This record gives sequence, structure tokens and C-alpha cells, in this order.
Amino acid sequence: MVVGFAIVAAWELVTAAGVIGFRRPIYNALSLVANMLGLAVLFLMLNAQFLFAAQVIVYAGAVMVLFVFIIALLNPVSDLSLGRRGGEWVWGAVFGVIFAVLLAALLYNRGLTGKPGTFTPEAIGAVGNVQTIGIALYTRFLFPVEVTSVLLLVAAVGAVYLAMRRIR
Amino acid sequence: MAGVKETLLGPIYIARAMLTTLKHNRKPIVTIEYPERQKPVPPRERGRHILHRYADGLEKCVGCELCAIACPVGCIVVEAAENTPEHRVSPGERYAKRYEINLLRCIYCGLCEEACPYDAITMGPRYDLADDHPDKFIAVKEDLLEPLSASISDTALPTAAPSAQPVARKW
Amino acid sequence: MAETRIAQEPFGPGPQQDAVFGPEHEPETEWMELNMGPQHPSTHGVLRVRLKLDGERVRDADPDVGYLHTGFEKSFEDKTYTQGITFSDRMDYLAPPINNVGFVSAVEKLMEIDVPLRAQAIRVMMMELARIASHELWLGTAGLDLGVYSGFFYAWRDRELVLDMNEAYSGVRMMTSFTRVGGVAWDLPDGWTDQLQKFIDVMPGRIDDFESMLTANPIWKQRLSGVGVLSSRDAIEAGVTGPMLRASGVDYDVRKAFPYSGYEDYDFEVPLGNAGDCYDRYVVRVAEMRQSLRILQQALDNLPGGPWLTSNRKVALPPRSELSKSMEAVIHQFRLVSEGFKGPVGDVYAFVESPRGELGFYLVSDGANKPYRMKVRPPSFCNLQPLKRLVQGVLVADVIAIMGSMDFILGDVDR
Amino acid sequence: MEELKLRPVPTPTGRAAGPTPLNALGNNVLTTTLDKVINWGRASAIWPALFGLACCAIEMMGTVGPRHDLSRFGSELFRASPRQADLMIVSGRVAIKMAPVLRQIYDQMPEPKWVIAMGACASSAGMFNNYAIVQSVDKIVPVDIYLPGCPPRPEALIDAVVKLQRKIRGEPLVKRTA
Amino acid sequence: MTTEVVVETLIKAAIVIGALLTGFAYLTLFERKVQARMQQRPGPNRVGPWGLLQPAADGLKLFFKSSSMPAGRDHFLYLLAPLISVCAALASFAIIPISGPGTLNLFGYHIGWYIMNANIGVLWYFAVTSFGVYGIFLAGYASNSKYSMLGALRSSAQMISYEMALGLSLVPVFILAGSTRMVDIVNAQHTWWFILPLLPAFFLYLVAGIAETNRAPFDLPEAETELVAGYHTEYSGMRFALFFMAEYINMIIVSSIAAIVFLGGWWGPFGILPGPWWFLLKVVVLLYVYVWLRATLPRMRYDRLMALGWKSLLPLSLAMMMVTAVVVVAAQGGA
Amino acid sequence: MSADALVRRIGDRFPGALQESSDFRGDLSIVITPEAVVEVARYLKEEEGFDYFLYATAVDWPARTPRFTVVWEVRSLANKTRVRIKTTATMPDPHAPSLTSVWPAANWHERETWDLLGIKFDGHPDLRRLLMPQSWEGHPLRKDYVSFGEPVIFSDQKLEGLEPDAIRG
Repeated sequence: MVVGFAIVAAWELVTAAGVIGFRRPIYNALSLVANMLGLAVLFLMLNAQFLFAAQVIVYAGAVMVLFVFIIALLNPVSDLSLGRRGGEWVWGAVFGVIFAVLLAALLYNRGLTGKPGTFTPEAIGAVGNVQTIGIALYTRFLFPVEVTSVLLLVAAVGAVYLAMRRIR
Repeated sequence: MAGVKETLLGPIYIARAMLTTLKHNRKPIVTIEYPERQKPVPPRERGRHILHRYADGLEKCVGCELCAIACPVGCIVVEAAENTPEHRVSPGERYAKRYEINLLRCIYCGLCEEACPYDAITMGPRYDLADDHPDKFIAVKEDLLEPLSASISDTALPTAAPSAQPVARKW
Repeated sequence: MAETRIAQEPFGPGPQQDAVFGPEHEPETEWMELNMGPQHPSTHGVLRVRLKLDGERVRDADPDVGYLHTGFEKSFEDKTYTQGITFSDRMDYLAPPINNVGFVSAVEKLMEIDVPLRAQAIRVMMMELARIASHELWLGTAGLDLGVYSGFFYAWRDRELVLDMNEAYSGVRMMTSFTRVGGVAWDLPDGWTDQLQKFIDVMPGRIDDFESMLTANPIWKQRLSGVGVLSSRDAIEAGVTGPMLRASGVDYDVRKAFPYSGYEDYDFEVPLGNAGDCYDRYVVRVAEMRQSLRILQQALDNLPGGPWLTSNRKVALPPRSELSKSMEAVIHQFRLVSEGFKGPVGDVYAFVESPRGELGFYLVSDGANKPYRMKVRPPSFCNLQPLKRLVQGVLVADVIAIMGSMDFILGDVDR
Repeated sequence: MEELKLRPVPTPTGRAAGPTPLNALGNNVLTTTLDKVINWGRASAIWPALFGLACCAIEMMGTVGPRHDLSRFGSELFRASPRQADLMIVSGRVAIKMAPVLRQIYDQMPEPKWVIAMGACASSAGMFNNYAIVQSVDKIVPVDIYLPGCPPRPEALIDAVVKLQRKIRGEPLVKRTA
Repeated sequence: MTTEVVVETLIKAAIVIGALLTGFAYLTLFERKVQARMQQRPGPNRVGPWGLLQPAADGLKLFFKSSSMPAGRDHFLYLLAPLISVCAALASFAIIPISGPGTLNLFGYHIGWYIMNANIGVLWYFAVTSFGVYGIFLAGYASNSKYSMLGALRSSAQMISYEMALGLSLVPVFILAGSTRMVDIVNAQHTWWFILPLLPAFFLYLVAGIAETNRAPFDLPEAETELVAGYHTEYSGMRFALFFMAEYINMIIVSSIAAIVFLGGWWGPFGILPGPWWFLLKVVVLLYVYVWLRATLPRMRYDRLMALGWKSLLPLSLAMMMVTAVVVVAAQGGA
Repeated sequence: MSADALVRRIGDRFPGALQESSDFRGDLSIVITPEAVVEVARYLKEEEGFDYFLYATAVDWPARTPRFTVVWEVRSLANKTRVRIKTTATMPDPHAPSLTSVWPAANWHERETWDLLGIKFDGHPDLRRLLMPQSWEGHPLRKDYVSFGEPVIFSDQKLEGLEPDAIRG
């Protein structure tokens, strides 16, 4: 288990570096896809099979495909220079340091082992993975789910409207 | 509404199309397994040329070059020579000393056959002539001439030549 | 390509485009240029079309022909009239008999030669067989373009029957070269009429099979109807001909309008479309096949006897039976083969109805035994011309349907 | 636009083999057996390029049709993309305008590849002894099998394919019956 | 997770992959033969008896064919794309139970008739195939050809769109079976196959499945007559064969899932044949339908195809789902 | 409408434009001066109903001056009549007016004539070569254009030692 985790973690680090490291946008996007796949594998190792499937289908399979679509269609040349104005580097460094400090503080105080939650593998296995998530979503988290779905609907309608206006 | 009707009937028509192809499963296979079997060629088949002989073995061609003139491609060349009593090749005065057809150029139109006044050249039944070098298609007189044994009577029309019958092939 | 200039609209007002594609909505990005052909599965040979695409939508097209330019017109100029017949075969290689007839009818018009009735009937039969075979092949390949896989094979199965008859009659499957000035080269062989009768009997069922696969099939309809619309006015303006013209509702068929080879004696209809779209072209062609079968049956029933080549020894070779008997005949044979016959000075235009429309031969003679100038008016050439305009504003997939429905033969276009 | 470049091509018999994986291997008993097997595979699965020019293309289609059925030899998979094809059947006359295109298609085909010059026009320009036609396609691409006829019957094309198979397997083209 | 389980899984995977590759090879022959018969011709019959060695010859030829690569390609992605496609196709078979309900007793081991009995069931298939889109898309992108790019765009758009309809058309089954686990679904069909109550859903699944695998009449991405060979125009030799392989294996998988989900998997009506044979028979029948469609129907136009997916199949699937849910709840309430 | 009447009407309407007319084998030809071709054509189309364009071409007579005869032929679908419009063009640099403005279908036919015979059509919207490659030199259908080809090979030119196996009967 630990070996598996180590491999996947390393994969995550490498692909994450790829997301920001590659010079060609399509490779950046593909690194992100690879990263999401790694994340999905982590879910799988945590016995969250449904989350694995959802992660792959929604993020890797749908969202990122659109990203790759766009990038491929614009077909940017390989040495695309993103205008370097310097400001970005400063802000990036500042937030990077803040994030690192937070992470260090977290590690120092709590360590990496948390308390097991209510959904132990045994508890999930008793009802089933999909069922557990379904029950949780439609009872305890019903309101957030509905709010989110309305939000997405609004976004979709808005996108359609904007696109229509662009064409007409 | 026509649209609704079409939508409803659409699957039925698709099913009908599907049944048409399925129906053909019952129909016989029409393929002729060529190298083993061959469709009998009709008597008028315009394949590789044949130079004919009379029953007594003399060649019909008298070297008049009409075929070479009639050929729209110019793929026939004929050189005539005089017959001598010692060396008699054809019944007439002259015979074709050289008779060549470039079979690769030939378009098998049959005008040479029509031009020949003595039925000396006819189009035969053979068409499996593929080979790997263009120069191999230059058919000289020996290639084209009927073998002595297969000679036919002088009254035979090109369409009735026995050599026009399909030849059973091993491969 | 150095030169991407697209010519101005060749005729008429531009097509009705969707509102979103007006000039004020020109995208900032350049259109994608897609080069279809010359080697492309759906160009039926070696047509090259440069498409300008906006996504999947075609904004402009520039057909580039000539990839099969063979120099027929130049070749005609140094072949005698008889030798020219073999060249006429190879122009529209889907209907060689019709080209043969077209070519010799120009020569016959120039020489003022009458064709015996039996020869006329044989010509009609060969031409209608060729028409059926050509339409069959069109059905097969245009269907294959749109994905009807089996249709192609059924078409070939049926076409083989026609080719068998061609072969039995002339000795070859396609390039019959069966006409001679003043008639036809041979009489019908034994058993040929039975073969034809069998064909006439079996064919309607085969066409029904096609129709059950395609005519009402919603996918087929969707692909074709409303695509590539050419109104009757535009069709005339664009100079299209044959089934394409008739699909637009113009009642013009050379066989009816200017009967030749005795077409005035046959009872048949000229199928017309009304919408002028690809679906109508399909319907018209299928209906024409049925009409051709009708003509064939009538020709077979009323097949006249008599000679099949004119007795005018000025243009026709003597019968082979005479060659062994009469010295005169042999001399005549020699003269006619070696020199051919000379035509009067003048120019004529003779035309026949090929499966693709009016096939015309403009023959200029300077009194020699060869054409001085032979201009062919190929139907495919005329039908292909409006392609540029028909494809503007349609999807790439529709380009295939439109090109398929035109039924052009590159050998005919390029010559 | 396109310039006609007639390149010298090696003779059909002495054509150099392309860079196939096999060339790396030496010549010993194992490889000759392997050669045989591979040649058998190549000969039994010749996929032609979907590429028709003129009249002969119609007979080429006829060869695929049910009466003659080229698929019996495993060769019915006409590939529209030259990169997936093994055999180029030059079916018809090659106009001078077409010649560079033809050569390009040939170049796009991966080795090993073969060419059948189908019909009189492709093999020798046939009746079109004039300005517009490339006088024999072997000036542009190396031809393995020439097939006379105008157009050749489908049976003749099948015969050519069979002869090509024999050539690929390294056998003599014509088996003498007598 | 013991070593034994790992080894068992690996062996099973190897067997399944071997079987799939053979299945792919003979599926091509099957397609050629079946189509040929419908067209009144024999099909491949020269290579080996009845042409049975034809796939071997094809494979051999493709394997030893040199690869020509397009200029201006993205080399890494160009090489990666076929691998993604074929791996995705192979991995999806992991959830298919070939027989059941018990286990196979072999040398004292109880071996399940599947590689993985995941409780997400069909979702695994969706997850893996949605990743397979990348194979096709990257092939088109990396080839540096307009035809490839158009083919790839069409193909990936088509696959993403139809995945929705495909997934939703299976939801009624989940409702009836009360599980997404494949083995449970098959067991629920012991008495009645789901095709009987859920016939519309079956057809929806079939249509969406055919579209998902890019087969006729939805074979637009490689619509030969428009786009030459679609996304794999620029691929040759073995890499091209990998795409071919992916396509045919996907066909097998879609048919397998249909057999399991709607046609009762390994259950046969009379119990004459052992389970695996029933399963195989059903898959072959479905594959025959695939080939039959290809032999008959014209190709749809791309925009109509998308319209069909979004405007017809998706609403119909949703409606089917609602109806099933209502009926099931009503039946449970009534009982 | 008889051919004579049509010729008379044209003659009346465009005095001086009609140079010659002939009726050979029932084909009516009128020879028009190059300057008047477009007007006559427009008249023929709009008032005489010749709505259907058939073809355009040219004939090269190297011995004559003017050297080229340019030919268009049109038909009236309603009246079932045809008329052949001819005009002349002189060397060097032969010109003729384009009739694309009257019959748009003449577009490709005139392009072809330019390509093969080198007649420049004034007013043509897109006068490029149609059939030959754009870089081609010369106009093949002119009588002085030498059509090159290769002679047929016979046994005196063939390679030694090649056995013609397949063709032996």
C-alpha cells in the first residue's frame, strides 16, 4: 500500500511540475490530465471507487478534453511567449511562501495521520460505494447540491447566451 | 405533421433497408473463382491477337500492312518479303517477314481484325498477360502465330476460330 | 499555393446563406483551407477542390480540374474518322456506347449518311444499356460515398450483366467501339436478345431492392434532400444538363427534344424533379433507369431486320463475305482502310443524350479524311461548373453529397 | 504551380529494398525461413491504395465487385490513406498535371510497396501518344507488374495480383503448364 | 490483498488480453466474411482454409511494415496516441464477468469469472473510455494533417456527447437491478432478461454504443469519403493496427456490456450450454448486428448526429429513466 | 422562327456587325465582328430567347488571317433552335470579347479555350488555365504546337535476353 502510494505521489509531483514547467500549452494541459488521473488513483486506493470514476469521467474525460480541444484548435506555436511583466513572479513567490508556511504549520501541529471518519471501508462495504455517496448527497448535503446545480445551470445558460450574441 | 410522421416511420424504413441486406444472405454467391474457374469468353472476345494459318500450314498473312495502318495506336509493325518457291510461307506473293505487336500499347479495339482482308489476324481469348517488364510485351511473329497443329480451314471466320474457345488453365 | 484568388461569383445572385455568415460577421481568424483531392476517395477520380472552411462549414471552393487531361481533341485531329471512334470511348468511360454514337453521328451529319433501321435499334439498345449501367454505377459509388456499403456491390452485380452483354456483342466489357460511320460494326450475336430479355425481366426487382434500401430511408433522405439546391432558372443559367437539369424541373432531354437514332418511335417519359436538390437527382436517375428498361423492351420487341451497316461504299467497309469472292471488294477494303474517307468542308454540331446530359461533338472539317478540329461538349464539364457555387455555405459532409449527386466523370470533364 | 519532375528510377527488377526492420538481420537459415513467412504475410494481405484515375479505375472497382471479388485474396481493403496501403494500382492514364501528385502518393506509402501499372495508358501511354500524358508511369514510379489491356478485364487484374503475390513470395511469375 | 490475488489477477488479465487480441483479429475476418455474404460474394478464402489465416497474414504484414511518419508531427504525442487508445480499450474489459454465478474451480482455487468485480461496475467502463478519447484526439493533433484534425475533433466530440446518452440509457437497469455491480445485474436477470421490460433502453444503448465506438452509420471520424481515414490518416503499419485494434475491441466491449446488462449475460433459456458459451453467443449476435448495420446504412451527417445525440437520445434516456423509476417505486409502494 | 428570319433580324438590328451567315446541314452560323459580339449575344439572349449556353471554342487556321475563329453556340430551350456565333481573332496575342457577362455558363468554356488555344477573352472574370498546369507553356490545340509523345517500342529497341513468358499463346 505504502509503496503504491509513494509511486502515485511521485507521479503527482512530476506531473504537477509538468503543468507549470512545459513550454508548450498542450503538454501543460496533458500534464494536468495525468495529474488528475493520479488523483483518481489515490481515490481508488482509499476505496472511494465512485469518486475515482467521477474524477476520471468528469475532469479527465470531459473538462480537460475541452481544454485540450481549445489549445489544439488555437494551435499555438511551440515557443509561445507569455508576456513577462515581472509582476506575476512577485505575486507567485509571495503566495508560494505563504502556502509553504501554512503547510509547514499544518505538518508541525497535526502530522499526516488524522482520525478515521465515520465512513470506514467496512461501513462503505456494507451499503456500497455508490449508495453511500448517494445517501450523503441527497440527505445531509441536499441543499449545497441543489444550489450548486442551479449555479451550474445559470452558468450554462449564460454561456449559451453569450455565445449566441457573439455569432448573431 | 410530416415531420412527426417521418420520425415515426423512420425506424420502419430503416428496418426495411436492413431486411433488404439480410435477404441477400439467401441469394447465391455470384463470384467466379477466377484463377481456378473462368467465365467462358464469348466468340468475339478481343484478347491477345492470333495470327492464323491455312489448313495446309501456310500463313494467312500476306504482309499487306493494312492492320498496321488501321491501328489507331500504331502498335503493329509488319515487314513483308517475297515468297520464293523454296521458301513458301504464305499462299500469296508476299508474306510477313516480321510481324510484331506491342501488346502493352495495344488497346484491343479490333480495328486490325476488321482491316485484314484475309482473316489472318484475329483477336483471341487470352487476357492474362501481366508481366514485370515492358519489353516482355513485344510479341513477335512466333509468339502470335498459331501452332501448326491448331490450324483451321480457310473459310473460318474470326469468330469461329477454335482457338477462341476458353482454355482450361491450371492456375 | 501561390495563387489562392477565388473568382467572383460566376452567375446569378449568391446562394441564400445563413444569416450568421453575412460579411459583417467575418471571423478574425483565417479560414482553414482544405485541399480535397486529386487523390481523394470521394472525388470520383482526380478532381481537386480547394475548400475554404469555417469550422465544418464551407465558405468557398475552387475546383481545379485537368488532372486527367488527355488531349483527346488534339488526338482526334490526327486520326481518321474510323480510328477516332476508339478515342471517343475513353472520354466518358462509364458510357462508351453513347460516346461512340455521339462521335459517329457528328461524322454522319457531316457526310449526310443514313443509318439502317437495324443499326439504329442496336445503337438504341446499347445506349440504353449503357445508361442503365452508368446510373447503376452512379448509385453504387454515390451511395458508397455516403456510406451505403452494400449498395456498391449490388450495383456491380447488376452492372456485370450489362457488361456481359457488351462483351457478347462487341468482345470487350467496356470500350465497345461498336459504331461505324453509317451503322454498327457487327450484327447481334446469337442468343443476345434472350440475354437482353432476361436482363429486362430481372432488373426491375433489382432496382426495387435499391429503392427499398434508400428511397425512404430517413438517413438517406436527410443527407440528400435540401442539399445542393439548384432552381430551374439557375440550372439553365449555369448550363447544367442531363439529370441535373431535369431534377431542377426543366423538361429537356435530347432524346425527346431532338430525337436521334429513332428515339421518336419509342414511348417513354422524361422523369422530372421539382426541388432541384440531391434527392431529386437521385429520384430522377432511378426513374430514368426504369424508363430505359421500357425503351429496351420496345426496342427488343420491334427489332427490325436487314443490314446493320449502310451500303454506301464511300464510308463503309465491304461485307466480309465479299472479300473472298470479289477483287473489287478487296481493293475497296484496301482503299478505305488505308486512306479513310474524306468529308466535305464545313462544321457541324451533333449531340446525344448521355447519362450525364447533352454530349455534343462540334466537328470542323477542312475536307481531309480526319477532323480538322473536334470540340467535345462534355456534359460532366458543364455539370461540374456550378460546384463552386453549390457548396458555398454547406457542411463538408454535404460537399460529398453534392459532388456525388452531380455524377461527373473526370475523363469527360478533362478530356 | 506543380512542376513536372521526371526522376530517374531504378529498373523494376533491380529496385533497392526499403528500410524495413528485416534489413537489419543477417542472412542465415533462421532469417530465410522468417523471410518466407513474412513474404507469405505480405503477399496474402496486399492492401491497395484507393486511388483511381480513369477507365481502368472502373474495372478496378469491378474487380472488387461481387463477380470477381478481389477480397478472396485479402486485397479488398482499399485504403484511402496512402500511408496504410501496400500496393498502388495506377489505373488509367497519368496526365502530366497528375504526375507529381502520383509521385507524392507513392512517396507517402511506407515500404515495402508495390506498383501495378494497370492498362495500356499507365504502362506505356497506350493510344495517347501526345502532349498531355506521361508516357508510361515507370518514368515516375518503379513498376512491378505491367498489365496490358484497355482496360484490362477484372480477371486480368486478378491475374496481375496473383502474379504480384508470386513475385513477393519470390517465385517465377509464369508457371509453365506444359 | 495477498500475493495470490495479485498473481491470479495478472494471469486472468493476460488470458483476457490474449483472448481479446485474437477476438479482434477474427472479428475483422468475421466482419469481412459476413459483409461479403450479404453482398453475394465469398470474402477472404485464399489464405488458409476458408481464409482463416487472413488475420494472421494481415497482422504479420502490418508488423513488418515500415512506418512512414508525417512531417511536422509532434513526435511524442504521435507515438503515445495509439498506445492510449489500445490500453483504454483493453482495460475496459476488466469488469466483464464472462460467466457465473459461481466460480471456476481450478486446482483447488476458486477463481471468479472476471478480472475485477468492482462495485462501480459500468462506471469503470465509462471512466476508461472517456480517457480513450485522448488517444484519438492526440492522434489527430499530433499528425499535423487537416484531415486527421477534423476526424479527431469529430470523433472526440461524438464520443463525449454519446457517453452521456450511453450512461443514462443504462440507469434504468441499475434501478431495476438495484446495483451497479455487473455480477449483481446479471443475477437479477435470472428469470427475466432486462431486454423485455427495458426494450427502449436497449435500443437507446445500442444506438449510443455504436456511436460511441465510431461505427457505421456513425463512423464519421473516419468517414473515408470525406476525411480520407479520419484521425488515423497519417498512421501506418503497426501503429495504425493499434487504432484498428482499439476500435474493434471497443466493439466487443460494448457488445459484451449489452449482453450482460440486457441479455442476461451467461444465463441461457434452456441451460443447454455452459455459461461462457451463452455469453459468447450473445456477443457474436450483437457483433453481427454491428456488421449488418455497416453493410446497410448510409452515414449520418455530422450535425444531425450531434442533434440525434443531444436532442433525441439524451431526452429519451432521461424519460426512460424517469418512467422506470416511477414504475419501480409504484410497484414497491403497491406491494 | 426560321433561321433566315433570325439572320435578317440580326442584320437589321446591328448593321455592319453581321459579316456572314451560313446554314450548313441545318446548323445556323453567324459571323459577327468582334466589337459587336457582346451586344448581339445580349440581344440573342434577351430578345430571341437563346437562354442555354452550349460551348465555346476556337478553331486555329494558321494559313488564314485572321488566324482564329472563335465559336460560341447557344440554344433556345423553348424554340428548340440553335445558333452558332463566330468571330475572329488575329495573331499575335489573339483577343475576343468574353460572353460570360451574358451567359455565365461560358466561364469554364472560355477558360478552356484560353488554356488550349490561347485566345484572351476580354472581360472574363477569372481567365486562368483550366486543364493544363498553371506553369505550362504554349497552347496545345494550336496547329503549330508539336504534340510530343513516345514512339512504340518494338523488338529492335528492347532489352536483350528478356523472355516474353506471359504473352506466349
